[in-house]
Amino acid sequence: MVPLEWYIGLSAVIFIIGVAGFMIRKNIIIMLMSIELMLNAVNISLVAFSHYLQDLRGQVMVFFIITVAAAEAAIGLAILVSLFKNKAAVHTDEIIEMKG
Amino acid sequence: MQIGYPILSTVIFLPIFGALLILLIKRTNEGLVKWSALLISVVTFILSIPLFVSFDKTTAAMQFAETRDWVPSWGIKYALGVDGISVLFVLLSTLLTILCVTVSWNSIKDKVKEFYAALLLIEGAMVGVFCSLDLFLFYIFWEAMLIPMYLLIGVWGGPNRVYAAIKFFLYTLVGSLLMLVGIIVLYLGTGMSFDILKMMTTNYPYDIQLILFWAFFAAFAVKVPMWPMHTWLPDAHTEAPTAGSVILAGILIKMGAYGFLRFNMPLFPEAAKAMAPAMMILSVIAIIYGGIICLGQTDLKRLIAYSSVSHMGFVTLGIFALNTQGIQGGILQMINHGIITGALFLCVGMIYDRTHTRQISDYGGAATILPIYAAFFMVFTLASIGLPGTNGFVGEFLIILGGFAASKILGVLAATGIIIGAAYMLWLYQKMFFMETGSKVQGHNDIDAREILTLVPLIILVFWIGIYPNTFLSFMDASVQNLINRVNEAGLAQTAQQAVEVIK
Amino acid sequence: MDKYVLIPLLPLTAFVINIIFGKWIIKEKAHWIAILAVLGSFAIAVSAFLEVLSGKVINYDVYNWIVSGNFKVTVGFLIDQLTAIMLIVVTSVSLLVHIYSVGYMHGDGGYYRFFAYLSLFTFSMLMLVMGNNLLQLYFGWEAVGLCSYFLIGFWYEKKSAADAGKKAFIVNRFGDFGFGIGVIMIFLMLGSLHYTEIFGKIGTLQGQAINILGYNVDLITLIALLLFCGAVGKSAQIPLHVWLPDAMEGPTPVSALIHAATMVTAGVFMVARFNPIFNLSETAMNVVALTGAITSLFAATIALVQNDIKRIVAYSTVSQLGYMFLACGVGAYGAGIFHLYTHAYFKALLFLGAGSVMHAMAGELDIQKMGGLKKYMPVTYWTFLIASLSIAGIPGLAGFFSKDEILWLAYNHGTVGKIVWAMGTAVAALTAFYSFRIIFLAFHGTFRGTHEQEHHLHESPKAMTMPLMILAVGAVAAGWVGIPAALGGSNAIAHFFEPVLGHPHVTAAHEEEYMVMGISIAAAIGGIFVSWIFYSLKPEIPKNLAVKFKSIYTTLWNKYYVDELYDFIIVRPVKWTATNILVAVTDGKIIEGIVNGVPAAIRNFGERLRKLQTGYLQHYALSMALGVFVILTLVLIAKGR
Amino acid sequence: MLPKLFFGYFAIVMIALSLAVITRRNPVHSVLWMLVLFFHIAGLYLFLNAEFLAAVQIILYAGAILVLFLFVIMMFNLKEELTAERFIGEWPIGVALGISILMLMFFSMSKITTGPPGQYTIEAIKAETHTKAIGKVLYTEYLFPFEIASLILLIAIVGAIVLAKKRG
Repeated sequence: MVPLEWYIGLSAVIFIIGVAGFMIRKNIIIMLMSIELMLNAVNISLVAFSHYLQDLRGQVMVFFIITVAAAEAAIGLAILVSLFKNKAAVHTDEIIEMKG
Repeated sequence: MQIGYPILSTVIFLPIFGALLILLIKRTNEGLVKWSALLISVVTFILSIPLFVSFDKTTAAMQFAETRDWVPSWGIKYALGVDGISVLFVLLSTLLTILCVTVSWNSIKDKVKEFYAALLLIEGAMVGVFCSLDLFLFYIFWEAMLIPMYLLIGVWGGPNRVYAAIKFFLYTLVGSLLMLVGIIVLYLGTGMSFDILKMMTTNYPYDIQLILFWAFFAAFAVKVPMWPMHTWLPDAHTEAPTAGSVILAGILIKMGAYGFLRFNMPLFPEAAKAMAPAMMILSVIAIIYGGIICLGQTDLKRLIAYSSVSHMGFVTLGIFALNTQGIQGGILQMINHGIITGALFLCVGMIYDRTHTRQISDYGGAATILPIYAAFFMVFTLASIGLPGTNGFVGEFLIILGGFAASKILGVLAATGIIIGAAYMLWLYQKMFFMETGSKVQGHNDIDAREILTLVPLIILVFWIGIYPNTFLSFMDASVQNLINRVNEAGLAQTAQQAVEVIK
Repeated sequence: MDKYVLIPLLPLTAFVINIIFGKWIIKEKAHWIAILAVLGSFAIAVSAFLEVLSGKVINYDVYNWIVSGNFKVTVGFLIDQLTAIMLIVVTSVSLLVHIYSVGYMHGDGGYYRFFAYLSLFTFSMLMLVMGNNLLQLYFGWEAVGLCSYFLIGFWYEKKSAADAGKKAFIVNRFGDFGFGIGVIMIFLMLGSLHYTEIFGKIGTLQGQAINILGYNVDLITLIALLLFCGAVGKSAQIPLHVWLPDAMEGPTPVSALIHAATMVTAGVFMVARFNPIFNLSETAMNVVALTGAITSLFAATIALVQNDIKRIVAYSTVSQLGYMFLACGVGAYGAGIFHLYTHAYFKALLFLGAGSVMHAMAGELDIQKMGGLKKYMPVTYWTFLIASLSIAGIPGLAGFFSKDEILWLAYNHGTVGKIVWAMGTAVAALTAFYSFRIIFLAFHGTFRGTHEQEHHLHESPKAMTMPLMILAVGAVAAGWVGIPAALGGSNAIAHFFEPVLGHPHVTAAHEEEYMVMGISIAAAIGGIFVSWIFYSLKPEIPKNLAVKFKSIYTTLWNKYYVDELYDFIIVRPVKWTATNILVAVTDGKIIEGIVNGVPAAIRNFGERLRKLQTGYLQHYALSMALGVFVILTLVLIAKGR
Repeated sequence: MLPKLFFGYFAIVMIALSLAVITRRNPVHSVLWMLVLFFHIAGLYLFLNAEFLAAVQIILYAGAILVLFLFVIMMFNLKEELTAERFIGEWPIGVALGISILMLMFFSMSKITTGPPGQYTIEAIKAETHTKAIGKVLYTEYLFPFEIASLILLIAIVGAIVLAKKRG
């Protein structure tokens, strides 16, 4: 039997890769993908917990997360499209209107 | 004394709802906006008259009281009521609002409906401040008043309005925040209650009293404004539109002094007693400083603003003299100052509408061109310098009497303020109305019927209070006596309580 | 409601009617309302006087004016012997001045306004003298000051007039400052402001002292001197005399009524009214006597060299007021009021005569440019001459009796009395000199003005000469009620005043009184004689003297530089402080500096903080991650323990 | 031993794939690597007896979301992307922070204590079939959140249309 910690460790590593990807990439598409990565990492740990605790609630959570992820991807990409239309930019260093 | 409607709530919320109603009127229909603002303010005034007529002058208790639970879990109540100290201010507020509406009739041309809505909102909040018997409610009204006032200065003001508005806002906000801290401390100290009446009978330990006294002082002293927190006033007055100046001078700055009477003294009597000499010294500085600085002014509104500093110095001097004449004189002088300075600002607004200049040096010889206006201005000038027979005299005399009884030196120094007052007001009058006619004054019409009607009520009050002040003084008798007893006996009660505890 | 209330109320009504309707409806008929009102007041005043004469004293309250705690003041009237005589003086002079003004002010743009102010003044003055308490006195006191302000500045387009009005008001405020504090002290010490109660209780303060800045000051002396401060201001005594000569900017009838006959005498009236207080303080009495004597001499010397006819008369007023204070200071209140009463007539006459001259000269005031007016305006000349003789103290005329009474009583009042008597006698000589200087320069000799002026010369209309003649009768006969016993009279007026003002009992022999009388008569005649030599016989003498004693002459000509001194030590420093210290430094730099400094520091910090806001998405993400890291670390540390 | 080996394979591949996703210059490559990653995750779900979720993972993520990503990428100018700088200037800080947080996570992992096991044992699920079991929970206990989730999707649809629509 694989210990629970292994799953969580895997999940943590992928999560951090997602975080790092979000932080260091300039391309907004990749950043959105990094978010998906993070969500999936969380999903993995939730499913693992669900399995080990013999409780389906974790999986229900995953179900919701997938829903939200889908919605998020849709909206995020829609924003990206309209951003691209307006500014022809997909790199974060080109979008610095919030500079103080 | 049964009145069929909750009079205080009506007087507070009628203008507020009226303001919302005005916002719904179509922007282009300015006539309707003005007339409905006038109607609302007049109706409010008429509804507030029962306060004057059926007020029971024999008791110091809160009258026309209304109490409802509001947020019971936090001990917040919706409690209103007036006593002899506050009732006159309610009436003054409702009266001055009408005059503000009429004086702005032609001078406000931009964002008309927002202007009148703001004016009515201020009225509601002002009355609310004077009526609240729940500290939480009080604070809400206190702050609520700030926003429309800020807008009044910042939107309809003169060229430097934004600076003035922000200065006004920051000053008062800083003071208010300190008071908020004080309110929270009081709330905890009174057993989770915001009930002002309950606080008035609670004795707090002296150290706490002292801290709270200063916390509340910060809020009120800025409003008054006491020296040296006065520098926002000239800017705010100078930049505000006429109605804004009138409200500011007439009511808003009275709230500071009212706060002293309603909170600082009955809630922290021992601290008030201990701090009274310091307060009186600050007051006398304000009187003299505010007076002398007037002589160096070149701007009409600024001069009157600084004269307010001087006059409010008299008010606080009287209040902190802690004797009957002083406090009654102080309250009366607040009313007087509201009338006189309010009227002076109305007058200034009227001539500004014609000449569009506030520089004193641009004027001269206006008495020839605008004789009726000059006559009105003269009466208010005389009232301002405290000529017997006008209201200014009664207030100032009682204050100096009270101040002199409390401290001879300070009384004498305060009396010099009367000389200075005569000097700067007559200097102003001469520059504006006498001598050769200035080019900017030439060719203007004298004030019309609307403007005369705006000033007449104030003229009547000037002489009414001057000749028969007892109408107004009798309102305060019981409440002031009660207040003085509270201040004087608080120390005794505390010692007695400690003695009892020791025996236990 | 009874008739006494009407005495002040009638003029007040006239004022209200004229000021409200005068501009549109009444216009040129304004004088009717005003004159009728004053006439009514005069009639009632006479009837009140007769009642007082029969021994009745009227004292009652009308209503409660101010009630605050234990402080209670009413509006009420007290008519005793002192008030009664004042009522007669005020209403009669006022009536005559009203009538005179119909002619004098004819055609002026502010005709209705002028009569409205006159009515208001009459009302205020009556309130002042009739009040039965100090605060009402104070009310009248300030109100007459206000009317004086209005009337001095009546021709407000003229800068000098507007300045003079303002100066009068503010200088008076200095006196009122002391007076007001005196009122407050009296209330605090005695618990009341009503005359009867004050005089009843004042004895209890005797011997009490009050500590002021470490000095023990006798309480009664302090109160008396504070009250006297007010009198000094109102009656233009040194050092607050500066406003009265300037007040001549007003129309001449005003100068006659306010600045000669009535308002300026309010100070004397007040000191006399409070004689029970003054009597208790030797120091205060001496101060009053010496102030009066010094002012009297001081003003008389200035009057010697002035050329403006109204200013000479004004300085003569200051001088005569000094006389009245001199009398009060030596305890001769009755004599002081007697002089007040006679002075009202002959001084009003002098002013109205001067007005008549001005009327003829089209506003010219310089006596050096007049001359020989006698033949053009005989009524004016003769009445003016009578007034001058009266003021100089020629026996038989009003001025003689009152002046003589004062000098005689002063002479009998110890050392201080002797000093002030000597000064008073000197003043008598000077008075005669400068009064006749006007006569000789203006009415005798040849005309020195321009041709147009000479062409314009005419006697004044009836409305103006009538009052002159009536006043001339007063200037002659008013004194006959006070003929001293030494001259076979009964000195009726002194006895009339005795219940209120007391009467110093002089035991000296009649011979001594003849001597004093003789000296003052000699002084007066000597003054007239010298004046005749100087200005009629050998006009080159005064010019030579002016050159020879140039420094003295210029000092006198510039009125001892008092105005300049005040300007230098009070007006300028205050204005300088206002603009250069308070506006520029304290408010502008220090307070504003602190006030603006704090927000500026915050803004500065904010400016720097803003740099953190790069707008770069990843920077926010990085800081978020940093935050997560920090919080997690903290949580783990907290849990680990 | 076999499950551990199996897990080891998955773990190594998944980490490698994740790194590939965030480091590839060409977004299309990233998407493709991600696709492979998602298949692996689905596999891991199967391994954990979550057949339904595995199916959803493939259908939804691989089938829908990633396709959406691809579509969007197609709209952009890839040539420019290929020459542009991939990482921000401060990337070492990001990496360092990530590693730090990871260390913290590992450090705190030793403190995990699991609660009491629930009623859904593997046998129970197998007896009822996984889809049915999860459906039961979803439509009873989580009915309300489920409805909300559907609402969120609705809003997402509307939002996406509004945002992406050409302004006009």
